[in-house]
Amino acid sequence: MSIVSTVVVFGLAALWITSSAHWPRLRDQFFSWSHIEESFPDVLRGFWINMRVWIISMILIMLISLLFAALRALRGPWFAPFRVFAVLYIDLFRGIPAVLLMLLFGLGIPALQLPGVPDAALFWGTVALVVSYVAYTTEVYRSGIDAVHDSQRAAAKALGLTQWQTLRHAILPQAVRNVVPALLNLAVALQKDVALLSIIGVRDAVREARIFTARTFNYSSLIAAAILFLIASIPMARFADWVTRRDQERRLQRTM
Amino acid sequence: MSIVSTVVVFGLAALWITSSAHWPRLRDQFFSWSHIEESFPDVLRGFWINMRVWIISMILIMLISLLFAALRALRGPWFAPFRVFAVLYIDLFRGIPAVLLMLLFGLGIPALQLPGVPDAALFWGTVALVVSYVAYTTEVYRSGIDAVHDSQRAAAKALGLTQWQTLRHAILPQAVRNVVPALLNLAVALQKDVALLSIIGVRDAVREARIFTARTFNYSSLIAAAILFLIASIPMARFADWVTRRDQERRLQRTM
Amino acid sequence: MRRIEVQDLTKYYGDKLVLHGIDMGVGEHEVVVLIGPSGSGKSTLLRCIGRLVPYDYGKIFLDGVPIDDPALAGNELPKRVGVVFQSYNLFPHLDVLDNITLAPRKVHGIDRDVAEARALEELEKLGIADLADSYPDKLSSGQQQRVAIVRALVNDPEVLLLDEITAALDPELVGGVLSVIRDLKAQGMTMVIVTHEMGFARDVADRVYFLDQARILEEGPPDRVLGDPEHPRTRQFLQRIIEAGRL
Amino acid sequence: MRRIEVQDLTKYYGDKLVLHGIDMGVGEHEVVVLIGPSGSGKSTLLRCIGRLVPYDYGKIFLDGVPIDDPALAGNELPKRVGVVFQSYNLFPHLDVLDNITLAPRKVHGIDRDVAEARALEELEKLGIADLADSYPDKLSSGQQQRVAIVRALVNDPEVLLLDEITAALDPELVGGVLSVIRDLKAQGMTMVIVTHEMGFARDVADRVYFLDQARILEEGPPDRVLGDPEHPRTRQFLQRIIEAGRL
Amino acid sequence: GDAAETTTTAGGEACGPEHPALHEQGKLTVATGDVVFPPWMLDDDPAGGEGFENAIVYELAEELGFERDDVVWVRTTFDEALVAGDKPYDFNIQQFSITPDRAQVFDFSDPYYVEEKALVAFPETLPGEVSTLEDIKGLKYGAMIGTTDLDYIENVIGATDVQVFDELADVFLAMEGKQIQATVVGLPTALFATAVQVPDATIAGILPDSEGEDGLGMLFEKGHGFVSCVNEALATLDAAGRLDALATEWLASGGEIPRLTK
Ligand SMILES: Nc1ncnc2c1ncn2[C@@H]1O[C@H](COP(=O)(O)OP(=O)(O)OP(=O)(O)O)[C@@H](O)[C@H]1O
Ligand SMILES: Nc1ncnc2c1ncn2[C@@H]1O[C@H](COP(=O)(O)OP(=O)(O)OP(=O)(O)O)[C@@H](O)[C@H]1O
Ligand SMILES: [Mg+2]
Ligand SMILES: [Mg+2]
Repeated sequence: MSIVSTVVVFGLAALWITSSAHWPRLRDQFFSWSHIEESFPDVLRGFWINMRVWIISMILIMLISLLFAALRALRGPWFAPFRVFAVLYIDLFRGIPAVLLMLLFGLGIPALQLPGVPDAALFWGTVALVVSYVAYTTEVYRSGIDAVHDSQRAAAKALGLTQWQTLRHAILPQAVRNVVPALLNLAVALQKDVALLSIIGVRDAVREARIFTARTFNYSSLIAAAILFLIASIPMARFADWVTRRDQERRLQRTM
Repeated sequence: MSIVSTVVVFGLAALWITSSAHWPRLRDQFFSWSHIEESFPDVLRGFWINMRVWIISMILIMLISLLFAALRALRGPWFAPFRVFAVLYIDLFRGIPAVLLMLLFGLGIPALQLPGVPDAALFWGTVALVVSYVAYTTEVYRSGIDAVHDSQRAAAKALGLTQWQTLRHAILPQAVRNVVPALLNLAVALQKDVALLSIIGVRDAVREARIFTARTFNYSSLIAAAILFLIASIPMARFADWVTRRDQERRLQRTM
Repeated sequence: MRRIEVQDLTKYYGDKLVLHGIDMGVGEHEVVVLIGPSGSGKSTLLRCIGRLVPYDYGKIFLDGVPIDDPALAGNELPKRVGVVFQSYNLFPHLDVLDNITLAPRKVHGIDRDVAEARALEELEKLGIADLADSYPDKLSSGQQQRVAIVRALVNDPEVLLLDEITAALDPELVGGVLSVIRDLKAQGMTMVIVTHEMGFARDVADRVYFLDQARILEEGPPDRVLGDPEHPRTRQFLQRIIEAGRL
Repeated sequence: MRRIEVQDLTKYYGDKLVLHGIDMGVGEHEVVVLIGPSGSGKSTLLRCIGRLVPYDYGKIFLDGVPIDDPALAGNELPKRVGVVFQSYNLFPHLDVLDNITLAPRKVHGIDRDVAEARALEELEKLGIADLADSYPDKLSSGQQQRVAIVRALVNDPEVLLLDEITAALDPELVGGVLSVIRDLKAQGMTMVIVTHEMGFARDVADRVYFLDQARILEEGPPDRVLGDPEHPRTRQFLQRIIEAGRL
Repeated sequence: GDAAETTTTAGGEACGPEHPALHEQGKLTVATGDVVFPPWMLDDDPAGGEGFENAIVYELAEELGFERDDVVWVRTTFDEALVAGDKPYDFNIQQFSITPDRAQVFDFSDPYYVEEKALVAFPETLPGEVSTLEDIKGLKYGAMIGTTDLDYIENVIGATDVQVFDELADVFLAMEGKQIQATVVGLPTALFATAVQVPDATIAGILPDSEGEDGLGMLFEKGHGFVSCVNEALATLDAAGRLDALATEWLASGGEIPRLTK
């Protein structure tokens, strides 16, 4: 029953599309196998850049934000300037579209030619991603810290642990565990945002695909890039979903 | 104490930047007031497009995903094909970078010239945003539905409510309330992703800024665009944070 | 014919045997109390009777009709068998009146006015009519539980299933809720009650069943089962509770 | 000199008066029980003594030294005053042994081996040494509470503060935990106990305080306060609990 | 050749491989697009010398006294080229149009080519015969960013609601999707695109010159000492007819295409 209706619905949609007078043209321009094949080596090479940038920036993001969040969670006047900075930082870098941030960082900072700072677009584009995601990720960690019940702090305090020991041994391990699903979802999002590097001229998968398009006026290379991204992201996203669901069940059980 | 150290830190950073031999040039190219002023009317006009698309697509996204999520939550073989569709849909559209999706929808589909389908870039760009965000938002709603405790279903069932009544009167109102923070955060993200319309030729704020840049070789118009986005997004993001925090407190209280 | 008749009921959760060969009956106007250690299957038995979970083997009858009979399909059974849960399960997004009138209006098609009048009347009886416009999270646990009872009562059930309805209450609030149940008994309501309050059980029960590890180990009048249990496991169970300073 | 001395203690939460002019003392080896309705301020009083929340007015002394004195700063007070909470508050990410040895190792600088040996010894006494490697969420509530007690005990506190440590337990599990406290009393531990278990209170208390609405209304030996209370509010409170089938 | 030895800049240094303003002594370091397109350069291979712009660069280099192997190619994107700061090359050549605005930020060489602009469309999208700008004013246009085409459409033709794309390919695809009806591009690009890349499109007409269209120039950092050398070499090549010859060799001519009038 269910299979039948699925087939019927999808079949009708396919019919509608292929019946278009322009379908053959679209097929040639978007789904031309020979063009996909031809562009594939370049797109794949670009995709390695995406993956490398993804992994490196992910590691940096997770560590830097954890540090930020921990410093922010400490109370007392000594840490006040940091809290001010964090608020400004988060407002600023969560508020600017990634496209703009990429342009400003990827093109602006290299122009500064600061002493001892590399000026490759790849480097500064990665920095733009890290800077932007750190803003989100710090908030995620913070929500994880907030979600640890105050009674845990009370218990740690009653045992005589200092503020830092409490954070280190009681709060942070639980906070990180709380936000693993959110972090995974950010990682999935980052995997795709790495494609923004293409805007500032880094020859990643999307840029390679667009170069091919510009040369041949054929868009099949974009499909090749899309396929690569799907291959990478579907397992990641499924894994993130699975972790999220398991985490939610764990939570429900605990409340029950 | 705290103010002093903040000032010191920021001051040192400013000194480091302005001490660069290239600072005056950079200042002229990125922070030139006259260029900001000159580009502002165009950028602002583009920004209205961003805001209009944002609001329209947000409404569509919220409604369509709620429908998707509700249909998905219904049990029974009749709804199986829909569940299959939902899984495919979500995998596909969460897996492709927004940049690529924008190119494929904004340029590819109009080229099909399907009968009875509009062909404006603005229209298809908005569709690309909606299609992409519906994938995320459906997942958000679903997690909200999952988070409603099963005992609520049991209570509704014990009262004799049908499956649909249970969903409509008992589950969905709570599910929506559960995910208000997540929805707000998606809305904040969408506000900025609307800037991707610039890629397919829509003259939004970012595109206007880039036109100005290409014309004058001066990047200050990008700063103008960034400022507009900040003005729009900071209050939104703060509001989302506030709702998130209040929601978390509400949850904690309940568990307590 | 007894109102409720359970025959050889068996249920698994996955591989785990949760109810095993349960035979049980509840007569007209009778109050049956189920006691037993945590995890023995008491809640599951109530849920089976209320058709809230499926079971694997055996039969359950309401007035001689199997509960999976088409005659009891849809909301026919829920109309006649009310359930009150330990955690009240009020709908947090509806105020007290809407919580109570939801089923009458949507399931029984009663007009809002009529349903609300009836709800207020019942709330009045339990002394909480002034809370009609409050939301559940503004009520004390005892008040919430009374609302949950009213919500079940306005469906005019013939049988009430009550699952540890005082377990989540502050000690001071327990008395109020239990006296509501005593009143219901006085009015002749047929009830199946799961409770850990032994004093109350002895007071209200016509018959007591002791469950342990998915089986009924002992059954009889409260004085005998609670006062002079036959089965060593029952004795041990009661002993522990006495030690804990209760009874 | 009494071990703990509370003088004219007053505390607000925002505008709300939670403790008002509390005078109280706990002698060496004495067991003091606090009873009173929900919200009367019992937990807050314990928290003030344990310096877990600040207070607004009055004084608290440990062995004659004010608890905000530099001599008790840092972890000096926590070393000498142990706290056990109603909800155990074990660290869910640490196994039983790590939960127990965290403070000895980090606060007291004891070697892991030594700390673990000590922890196992205490677990042995309570009959749960085999759970040393389990994580809290794999334990029954009674087992968790016993671990929480051990966690407080390995700090070798001079005074133990116990806040409704059986309220969250299944009835069958209450007895086990309470007998641990009886043993501690037998060993001469000084304790302040908040409880709703009147049988236990009568059994274990040297003195009982009755709190209501932020004030101490009555104080005395358990037989008198629980058996023949002077204050009408105390009588009413006890009456309600009796009605609920307890005592 | 000989010219290089006789020419000097205003500062007095000799124009040649030893000029102190050069990024690397003895080399002529030239930047061009990260990906270059015909007919400006063929096969995405500047060093191959096939194509209009790289051919000019090699003739220029020879004129200035560089060996062929002394020409070093560097790749930049259009955006990267526009950012201020020291550049790891002497000049950038990728069809930069010279405009007064841009000349405030960078120095341009004298024009090496003055493009005519062409109206490109699919035959079926045009409203019949077009012969004046008035006929095409009402069309929906798209243009590529970074060119003066957009200015031409808005200021000379007077059209509104012009869509602006990053790549020429996008412009043509939008045209296929009927999102736009026409575009304006430089004639060489138009000829190449309609001949090779989008055969279905046609050049509907060559557009009249606009005021202030100063042609394509090489992009130098402001105040770069080598600009005048390049200008003199260009002047020499021009006088010798080499620029026209190269244009004829690499850039197809408009031939039969009708011209629109204002
Ligand atoms: N949804 C479920 N899935 C799997 N196992 C379950 C589920 N609900 C209950 N069980 C298991 O079935 C057994 C009986 O549970 P039940 O809730 O009926 O016990 P109970 O007698 O009501 O206990 P308590 O006094 O703690 O409420 C337990 O071992 C429990 O773990
Ligand atoms: N963190 C807090 N913020 C605000 N008010 C609080 C807080 N903790 C407790 N209160 C309030 O202080 C009063 C006393 O609370 P406390 O927990 O001490 O009562 P209790 O006697 O322990 O009650 P119970 O028997 O329910 O545990 C209550 O009215 C409570 O609402
Ligand atoms: Mg149960
Ligand atoms: Mg308390």
